[in-house]
Amino acid sequence: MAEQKKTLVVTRFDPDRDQTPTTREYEIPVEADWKVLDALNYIKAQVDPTLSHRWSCRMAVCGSCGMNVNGEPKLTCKQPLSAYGERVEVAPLANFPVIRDLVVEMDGFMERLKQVKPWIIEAKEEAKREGTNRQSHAELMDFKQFSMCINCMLCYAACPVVANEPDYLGPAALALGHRYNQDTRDHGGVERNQILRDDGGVFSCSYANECSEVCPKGVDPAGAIQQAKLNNVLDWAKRFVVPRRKPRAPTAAAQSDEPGRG
Amino acid sequence: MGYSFEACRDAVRAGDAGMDVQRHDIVIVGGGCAGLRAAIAVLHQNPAASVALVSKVYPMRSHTVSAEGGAAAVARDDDSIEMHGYDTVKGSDFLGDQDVIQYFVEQAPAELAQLERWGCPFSRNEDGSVATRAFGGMTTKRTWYATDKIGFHMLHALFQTSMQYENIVRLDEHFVTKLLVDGGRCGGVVALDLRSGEMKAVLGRAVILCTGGAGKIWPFTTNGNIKTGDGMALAYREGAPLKDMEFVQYHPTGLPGTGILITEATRGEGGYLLNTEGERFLLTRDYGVGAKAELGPRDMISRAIMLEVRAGRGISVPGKIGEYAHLDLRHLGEEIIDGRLPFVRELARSYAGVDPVREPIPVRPVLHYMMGGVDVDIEGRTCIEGLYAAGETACVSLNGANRLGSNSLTECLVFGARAGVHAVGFAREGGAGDAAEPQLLEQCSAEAARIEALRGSKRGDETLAGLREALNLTMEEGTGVYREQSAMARTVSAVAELRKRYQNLHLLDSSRVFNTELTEALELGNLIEVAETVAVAAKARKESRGAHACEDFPTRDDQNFLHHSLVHRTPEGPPRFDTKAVTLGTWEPEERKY
Amino acid sequence: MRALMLKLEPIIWGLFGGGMFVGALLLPAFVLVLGVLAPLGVVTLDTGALFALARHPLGRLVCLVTIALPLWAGAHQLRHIFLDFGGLRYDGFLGALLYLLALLGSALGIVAVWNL
Amino acid sequence: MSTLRARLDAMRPSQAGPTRTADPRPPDHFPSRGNYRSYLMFGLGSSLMLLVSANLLRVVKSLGDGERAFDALLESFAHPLYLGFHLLAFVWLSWVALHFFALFPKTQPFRIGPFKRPPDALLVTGLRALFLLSTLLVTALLLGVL
Ligand SMILES: Cc1cc2nc3c(=O)[nH]c(=O)nc-3n(C[C@H](O)[C@H](O)[C@H](O)COP(=O)(O)OP(=O)(O)OC[C@H]3O[C@@H](n4cnc5c(N)ncnc54)[C@H](O)[C@@H]3O)c2cc1C
Ligand code: SF4
Ligand code: F3S
Ligand code: FES
Repeated sequence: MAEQKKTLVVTRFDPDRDQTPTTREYEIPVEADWKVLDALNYIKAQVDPTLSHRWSCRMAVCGSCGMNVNGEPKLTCKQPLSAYGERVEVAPLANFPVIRDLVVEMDGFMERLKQVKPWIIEAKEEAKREGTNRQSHAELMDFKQFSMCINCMLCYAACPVVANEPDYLGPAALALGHRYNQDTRDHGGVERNQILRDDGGVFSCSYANECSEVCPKGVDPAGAIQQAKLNNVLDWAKRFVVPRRKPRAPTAAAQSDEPGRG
Repeated sequence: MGYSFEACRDAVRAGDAGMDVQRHDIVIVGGGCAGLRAAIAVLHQNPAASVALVSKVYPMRSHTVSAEGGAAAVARDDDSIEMHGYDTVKGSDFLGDQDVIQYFVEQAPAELAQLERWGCPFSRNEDGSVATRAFGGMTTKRTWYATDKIGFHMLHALFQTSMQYENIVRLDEHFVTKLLVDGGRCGGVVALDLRSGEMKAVLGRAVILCTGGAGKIWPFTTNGNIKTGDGMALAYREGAPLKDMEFVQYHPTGLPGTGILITEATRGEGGYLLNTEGERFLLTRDYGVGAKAELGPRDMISRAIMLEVRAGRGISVPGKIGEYAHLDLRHLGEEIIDGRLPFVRELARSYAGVDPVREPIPVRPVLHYMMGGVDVDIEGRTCIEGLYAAGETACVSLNGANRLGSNSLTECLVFGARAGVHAVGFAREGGAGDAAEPQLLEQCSAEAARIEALRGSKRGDETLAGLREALNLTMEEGTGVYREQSAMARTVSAVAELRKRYQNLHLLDSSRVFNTELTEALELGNLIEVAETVAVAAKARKESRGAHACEDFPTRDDQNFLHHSLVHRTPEGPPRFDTKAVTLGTWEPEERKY
Repeated sequence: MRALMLKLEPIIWGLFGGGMFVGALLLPAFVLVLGVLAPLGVVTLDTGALFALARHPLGRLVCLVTIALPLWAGAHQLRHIFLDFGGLRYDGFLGALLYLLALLGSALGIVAVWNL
Repeated sequence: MSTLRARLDAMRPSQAGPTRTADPRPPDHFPSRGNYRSYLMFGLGSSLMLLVSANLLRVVKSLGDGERAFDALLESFAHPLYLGFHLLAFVWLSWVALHFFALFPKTQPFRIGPFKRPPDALLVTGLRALFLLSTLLVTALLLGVL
């Protein structure tokens, strides 16, 4: 096999030394079936051990290895190196502050996740139950897709609203909120919808759809957010028309036993 | 300086150490399935407790995320607690402790039901109940699944559930480098904050280690980059013995090159293993699995594949070293594959360039799981007071010599919870008094100095990559699917040699912030430490049992070896080997035939 | 101002969604006939017939909907474009302005339809 | 890389971390990359509705004001600038419509009661056919053919 070479243009940044990020070029031999991550790991092991990047599972499920490759957010352990030509630019995810090299600050993301209350909120009388719930396959399918998010944050790096609205909860967090609202086992719809339609919530999304384009797991956060908008409109309308009735989400999922508020 | 039981999580500057000191009731190291379950259990037991959850990666990155097949617990009418118990005992080749197994199978259904109520999106039967699938070594369908991403869904369900507890204080991306033990009493940990490069003392009245396995000891593994046996090494260094370390599980079906796992559920759903002649060798030849064929236990199937390869019936894959078997799913059809094994299809396509709907997947045995670990009792207690362990990092002796697939996630839940409950009880009673804080802080300063000295240190000319490769090679040679006394002896001395070479590391990165060269160096140190115990224990077991297949002693020897092995660290010199009795009970050892 | 807009988001978004749908289905045809074909003289419009058509209750409704809803859609989209280019600081002002325009347009639409 | 700037506080945590960070970049190649381009075209195109509908308002109003007013208005539409604008609006809005219908299906719930959402491709084709039909219908109605 003829040995192939590629040049990786990698962003480097050490806050103790550099004012702003710079790039460094590495020309390395590559193998035909390498992913972008393999090249980075080769550099780290053989060329420059001072390079820092996050990775673990190398099977596209832990979500650590997201980076901007040639300007597009990619899961580097899944993205084949052969998709690119001689020069491959690897930069930290856009829209995030950078801690070092390819490592971004993700605490902001973690806070956003928590804000949508991503846990089952049980109806009060159920709190001490045992055994399992019943849930039909169809009911499972109402939210399954939205539960596939690996928190890789590629969608945040792609979304123009994230770049411009610092309070925006962002695609993955909003899709996660919608996921719980759609789950028949959850009874926190009213509570959660108030968060979802608040400042930085679903209505900040302008449906750029780029989140869904880059999502490596087919979560389709853009779809989730628009559906959540619709839920909120119907929720709101119903309460407006019949103020005293219990609000019901349109897909029979997000219901609550609490009387409508707001 | 004592501290109250009430949540006390202010960070205080400890005078001399110049180090951040945090005080909690319980310190949990590891945010995988076991760690998260333990954290929630602590707070269910005592909502006022303060828990520090220290993890070197954000919890949802833990390697639990990669588990595919499912988690076992009795669910069907045609099943029973006894049957699950017997399967597990037999799977363990009678090296599992039967009191532990009894407790485990009894608790399993409630633990998984709990997880269902926490929102884990399990796959469903027609009637809306949780669906179960067949798994290797299990008599009936008792593996609860969520298509083929159970670990991912469990981990995210647990993590998201844990977010509602304000008393869980997460220290994400904090690498624990040392346990603080004084006078046989564990009082916390020291952690390297990856972000700032600074050391923090995290004190607690009890510490629970949930740091996962050590697959990275071997070159070809299903394990992720973070599985470096840190917890085992931490406990081992403080004097806790490691138990049954020779038993490492090879999973029969890993992808060429990467070792990425193709779940056993492929066989549970009806997939075949074929040799180069297209023959279902598990059925046609005698490999001890009987009519179970592809649903036999992992140790036997891995050996069968190796024997097929040896007999010249292996399949070679262009550009990949070694020979393989074929995993054939074509007869299942696209609907079943997409409906129940979508991730397998995604993985095979992305990482092997094969679409299982149309072609068989080349697979070979790959290192997967450590049956051994920190020796703990049924409460998760180690021999160090206040130190607990649970999950893959612990060895509660559920799995004995061979783990049944889908038992380990449930193990993380059952024993993670039990350790949590016991630890918080222990902390409330104050145990045998708290460890003396000044002594602990002194240890912190010493540890900080050690880390500081290691960062970017240029002591010799050994590189990380070089040492790692040498370790991988010798461990593969000595502790593969089949083992030989002479090779094991070579490995024992090679690892001891590596321990010395490790002192001559040449590191290049002296920076403070997110220095991954430093963490890799620390991890390599842990890997070597743990690898040595594996080699020593393997060499000492002169029989074949479960996953330990010794060619010089091809049969099981209950007379001399129906015992656990313990490896103790000695300050200088080679590890000290010891044994411990197996707890029998209902089931007497018998020949293991399927 | 922004706080008020936030409270009203569900209505605004509902109007926007409706506007996009109506606008997409009906506006191109109107533009084509009234704005291109007729002025070019490709076709000649029968004003009387048009008047009758518009006066029909259904015609009035269609007229109103086609005027009012797309106004909201347009206003909303324009607001988001401003946001995408860093207009967050002016969002309260610009958003209010745009929606007021849409409101005004809708009111005038009602008047116009009434006067048919 | 993009020439625009992301807000410096984009995705910042509520409390600053212990070390200095480099500022966030906006999405690379915004807005020149393909998908962003169509997103912007879509946004700008639908913003046009503001003007087009305002014009329609004038038309309806003039109808109410009588035949003369209407004819005068139509006459003013013959101005090249007006013509150009309307031509552009027609093309642009038609594209917006087609794009909108492609984006529409996934905004709907997967299921309403027992009814599943039809496959996206079917919905898109259906909606686009509807668009064609309604355009033809409205044109025919306006021309008095029906
Ligand atoms: C590919 C694969 C598939 C599997 N499939 C199945 C299956 O289908 N069914 C089944 O039952 N089992 C399965 N297993 C086994 C099972 O997944 C593991 O045994 C289990 O997930 C271990 O969980 P854990 O909580 O013990 O550790 P992990 O999930 O590995 O978590 C370890 C945690 O410890 C932290 N940590 C480690 N070291 C340090 C340190 N020094 N400082 C701070 N934190 C640290 C890590 O950050 C991490 O959070 C599979 C395993 C693999 C690898
Ligand atoms: S929604 Fe998709 S892109 Fe966004 S974090 Fe989740 S998996 Fe990643
Ligand atoms: S890219 Fe952003 S604007 Fe909405 S559709 Fe996706 S979140
Ligand atoms: S390394 Fe886990 S997703 Fe890429």
